[in-house]
Amino acid sequence: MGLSVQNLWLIPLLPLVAAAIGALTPRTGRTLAAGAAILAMSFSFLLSCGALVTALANPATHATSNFAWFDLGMGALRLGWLLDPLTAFMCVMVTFVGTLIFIFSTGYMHEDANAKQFFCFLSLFASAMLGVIVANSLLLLFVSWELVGLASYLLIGFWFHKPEAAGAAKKAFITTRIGDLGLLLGMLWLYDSTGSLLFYDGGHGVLEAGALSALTAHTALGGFALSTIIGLLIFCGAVGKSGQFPLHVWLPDAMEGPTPVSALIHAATMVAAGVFLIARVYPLMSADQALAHVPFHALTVVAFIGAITALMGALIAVAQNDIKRILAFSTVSQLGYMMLAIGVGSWVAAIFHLLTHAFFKALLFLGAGSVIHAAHHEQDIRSLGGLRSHMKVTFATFAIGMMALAGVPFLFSGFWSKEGILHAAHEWDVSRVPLLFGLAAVVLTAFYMTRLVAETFFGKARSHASEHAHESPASMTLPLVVLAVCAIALGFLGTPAFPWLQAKLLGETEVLGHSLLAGSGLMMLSVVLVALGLGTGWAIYGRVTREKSTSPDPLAARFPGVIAFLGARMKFDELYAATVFKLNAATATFADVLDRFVWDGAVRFLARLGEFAGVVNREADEDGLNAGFDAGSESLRGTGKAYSRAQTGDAHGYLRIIAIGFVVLVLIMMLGGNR
Amino acid sequence: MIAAATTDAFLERAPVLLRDAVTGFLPEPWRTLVNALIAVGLILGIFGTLFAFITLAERKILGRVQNRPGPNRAPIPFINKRFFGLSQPFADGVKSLTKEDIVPRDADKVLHYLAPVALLAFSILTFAVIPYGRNLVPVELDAAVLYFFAAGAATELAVFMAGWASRNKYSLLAAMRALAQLISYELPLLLSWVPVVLIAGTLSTTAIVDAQAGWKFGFIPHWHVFTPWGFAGFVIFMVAALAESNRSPFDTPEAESELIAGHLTEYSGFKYALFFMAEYFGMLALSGMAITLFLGGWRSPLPFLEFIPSYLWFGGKLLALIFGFIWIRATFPRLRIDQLTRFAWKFLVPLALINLGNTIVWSLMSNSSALMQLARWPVCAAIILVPFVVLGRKLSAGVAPRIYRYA
Amino acid sequence: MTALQLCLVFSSALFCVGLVGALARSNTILVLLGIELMLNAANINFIAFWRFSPSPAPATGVMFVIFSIAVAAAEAAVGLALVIAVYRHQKNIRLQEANRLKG
Amino acid sequence: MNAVLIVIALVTLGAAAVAMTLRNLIHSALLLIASWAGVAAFYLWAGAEFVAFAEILVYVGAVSMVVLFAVLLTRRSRADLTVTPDSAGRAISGFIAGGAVCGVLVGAIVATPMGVGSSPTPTVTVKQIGVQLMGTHAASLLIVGVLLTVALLGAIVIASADRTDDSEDTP
Repeated sequence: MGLSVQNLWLIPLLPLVAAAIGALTPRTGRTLAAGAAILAMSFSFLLSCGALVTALANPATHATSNFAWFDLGMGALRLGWLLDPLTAFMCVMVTFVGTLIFIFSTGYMHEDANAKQFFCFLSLFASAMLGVIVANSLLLLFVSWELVGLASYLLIGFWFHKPEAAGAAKKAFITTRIGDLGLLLGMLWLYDSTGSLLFYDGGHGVLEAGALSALTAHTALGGFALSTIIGLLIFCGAVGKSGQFPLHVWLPDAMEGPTPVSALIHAATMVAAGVFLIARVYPLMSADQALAHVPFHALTVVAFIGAITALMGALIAVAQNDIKRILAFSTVSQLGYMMLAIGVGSWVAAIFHLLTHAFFKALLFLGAGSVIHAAHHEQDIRSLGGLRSHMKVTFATFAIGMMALAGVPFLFSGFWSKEGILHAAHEWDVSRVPLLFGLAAVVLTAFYMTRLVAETFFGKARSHASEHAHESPASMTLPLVVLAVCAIALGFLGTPAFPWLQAKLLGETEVLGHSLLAGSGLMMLSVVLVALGLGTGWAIYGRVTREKSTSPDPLAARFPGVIAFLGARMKFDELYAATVFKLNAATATFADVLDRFVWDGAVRFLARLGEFAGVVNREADEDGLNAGFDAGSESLRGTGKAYSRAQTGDAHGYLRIIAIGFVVLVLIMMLGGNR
Repeated sequence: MIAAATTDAFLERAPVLLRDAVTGFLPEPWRTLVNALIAVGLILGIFGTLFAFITLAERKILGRVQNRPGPNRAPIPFINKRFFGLSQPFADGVKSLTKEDIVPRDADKVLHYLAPVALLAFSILTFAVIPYGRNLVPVELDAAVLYFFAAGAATELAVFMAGWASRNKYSLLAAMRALAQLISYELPLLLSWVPVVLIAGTLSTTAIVDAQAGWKFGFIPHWHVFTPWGFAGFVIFMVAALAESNRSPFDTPEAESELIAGHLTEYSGFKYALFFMAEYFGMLALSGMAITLFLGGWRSPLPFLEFIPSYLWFGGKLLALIFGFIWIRATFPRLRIDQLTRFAWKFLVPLALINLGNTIVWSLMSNSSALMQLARWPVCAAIILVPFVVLGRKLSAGVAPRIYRYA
Repeated sequence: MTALQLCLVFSSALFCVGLVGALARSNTILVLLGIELMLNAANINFIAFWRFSPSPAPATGVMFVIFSIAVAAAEAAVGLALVIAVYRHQKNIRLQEANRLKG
Repeated sequence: MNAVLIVIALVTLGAAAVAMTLRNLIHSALLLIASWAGVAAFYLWAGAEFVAFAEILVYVGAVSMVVLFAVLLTRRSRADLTVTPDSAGRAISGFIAGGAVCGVLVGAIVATPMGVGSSPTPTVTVKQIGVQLMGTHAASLLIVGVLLTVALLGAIVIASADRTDDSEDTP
């Protein structure tokens, strides 16, 4: 009961049909829209399982089904589907998590008047993401990619009557667009140099040996191989979509959307797209590894960006009070891990972490949604508390998710996938920095997750809403339970003892009987670090729980010396902001110094950007990095103003410019001969 | 024109034989030229004469309807007998030729002069593709129907030119009205004949006439008018044709009680006569096209009447339609301009569109069993009748019956 | 000069007449008409290439022109409706004054 | 053969050029109709009979009506006819731009070798056009139909005066 690659298009098509049905039903037909969406996702899930069966039967091959889309002058523009274990695993994950989130949404969005539209958008979102996954062409991938962006815009701004939601939607859309520009440029350059955009095409695809050797043979600006530049341009798109430093700013704001949307964005669809993209084009990204003469390799940039993101996200998460915002920054951090893993050469570890993370992050977000739903849209953890007794199922599942995210050893999937990444970083011989950053982030992750759980579920209720919270309906708790089971079980797909998933992804036969504790030194270190984070968190927040929602934070109260540069104790928001900013500025300075001595100009430039952001943040009040990007936006706006001066509204002028431009172009053509 | 088939009766072949006798001795390129010139001359002569006597007939019939004699005084010169005023048109002609040609001082003189000429020229152009009898079509065109309406479309311009060039408020109002009316009725006019083209599968007028040959059961001719969609199309066509030729009850552009004489206000003498002539030519051409499209062209209605030459059948049908035009003019009151446009957009256009769909249903059902062949009659009749009733009700909704208090 | 070149020169000249009209006149209706002229010039090119192509059997040029005429009709209708709307708004139809989206 | 073409071209171009320079909008519109008729004549010359009639029907029959109507509806006063100071500059720049385009185009055409000397006039019957429209180009036909419908509805919406809005707009 496999699904052959020729029929792979059915998987994204079904949610698209559901979206169409949703779009065509009247406003009152929410049951129909929701039913169609869930049904379509379930069927897609079944089909994906079929695809997985097919892919696993022959894991080493990249089965493709290509066709000509339309004829251009010099040849046909071809699109196609691609079925390999990567595609299949991603499909299964997206459809499974998506189905559960859809089911959860029926409960969460029960009272919303626009629920029908919501399901329509959700289906579109899922469909676009599946399109990204099954595409065998960078062009098709890009189209789906942009559809993902559109759907995320619609969903983040779903409550568009709130100005923050509308603003967040715009921010997400515009920020990711900056990265997409890079992706588009990379795509065009790739097409120009190879004449194809198909990934695998029987030896002619861009990810196959012929095209790659051609790409590495050519050098472009500054002695870089062509593949490095194109790879980095494509990476720009992933940076935007996956919320990597420095384009991560949209991700926390995207919390303004309904919680199932956050779950979908953070777990299954949007941010995973970036990691998936880099994993997909990994042969291209790694093509320059063999070249010794280039200043630096594409993957090195990826590794450093990932490491910076991982640490930065974790640091910021420590200082947040909004339950969804903490989870959002943890997503940023985890995505950094994934990028780090790819950068250090282990894309399978990244995908493993992507899969496990999808489950436990969906679990956490849906759990948060359940809490928010029960607490009448109270999202501030300082005002929650004591929910453990009111919401037993939610608490239990949330705790599982938290432990998975924190990497509690052995039983939880997050531990194994994170371990894989750290091992890969350990074996990387270019630099130690990613490993150190990763280890630091381990501590911080455990710490802030402990804090989150302790503040939310322990202690006593600190507001009316949390006092009278009730367990959510079955349509919401059931997905939580399923996800919790997965969050535990999934880890055993890829333990060092039985790296089944890794083997399948790489197309090798799986090997049993590795030592479970291979590389135990590093593992022990990370266990210790996790314990340290958990212990610190519990010591600060769990042992003595908060009395009132307004009472001071114990971290700042107990360890003024440790965090000396926090300065005088002010209001907590500013305190957190100052923490984040100072650490961040230090990071930036550190990176700057490092880069000045170790690396070349381009990386130095990136680091300067970070420093610049840090310096600008010094003056900013609330949210560490945002101000830097406000400045960036200001300069963008300035450019826009300059452009808008050309937009006189004078139709004659436009027409005249078109005419003159035409003349100039024709003259260039005529005088320049044929090319 | 094609050479006459020898199997036809002599009278049927007479016109072509006569022409061939006249031009037969000429070399080939010359012969076609002379043939064309003869056709033009014949059309101008026959329809000119027809025009003259139709004006007389119109006045006579109007008189009859209104219980008065009509013009009956003009005598035939030299013999001084009246013959019911049969020479009235020639007297009118002489009168209009000798009247003063007045051009307003501020008028746009070129356009003022050009308008009647253009109108007449375009009206005459439309005569080129109508089959007047068996093998009697002046120009055999592949897209003849399209040509007919393309040439006819230009006549609207002439009316506008006349109204605008006169620099007279009434004339300008008339020009605007003419534009609005012509645009409105162009659509149902065009839509009404599309079913015919659909069924006949051609745009050529001769082929359309050929498609209507033969009789069902030996006595019902295969004319398009004898089908539900054809009848509806014919009625819509004739209503729109009335409006397109600015005939009462759609003669708002020259409504004398409102606009003096509309776009004709500032015209006198021979230019006025040209307008008059063009109007009748337009009417004749549209009637000819109606006959071609719906009434079987020059074909006889019954098999045993075929001995009468085809061109006489055509002429007879033409006169019958013209009589219908005159009758309507005599009996219907003029519409107000808003009623007129509303009638076009809210009644005729939807009905014509429905009729188009109706035709598709008809042709889909024609390829099936005998039962379907029979069933399509009531089905298609219902498809067109129900909207007719519903749209008619909607159109007249809110219009209270008029109470004549002082009559 | 071959007949095809003549046709093309004809169409370019017509195009430029339309262009100059659209550029030089301030009346929006005339600008629209200039654009219609340019469209017609393009249609002339289609017909010319169809007429002089070695294998004109598929009548693609004719098809193009038919569709182009249909689109031109739509364009004229919408364009003139816009002109009337602009006129209603600012009481004249000088194109250079219609340079704001809001008003 | 070429002589006919040259005559058609000269008439069309002349009519169009004069139309674009006239002050009187009605005269311009009427001359443009002559120009469109010239284009139709060109189609006839090239053997595209159907297109020629369609051009006449659409442009002379419909577009010109709408144009004239628009001219009449927007006729305000002689103020529209006055020459504003920027008119001359715009006209000059327009002529320069248009002339440059014309020069470039004609230069390109003359410089390009075109092998086709003279080929027999291709014929296309209405039936062929119908078959193509309903077969190969059926989708395009449908789309154009939808486009026309939407455009006309849009035109009605744009041009129809919304009386209620005026009262609401005023604060």
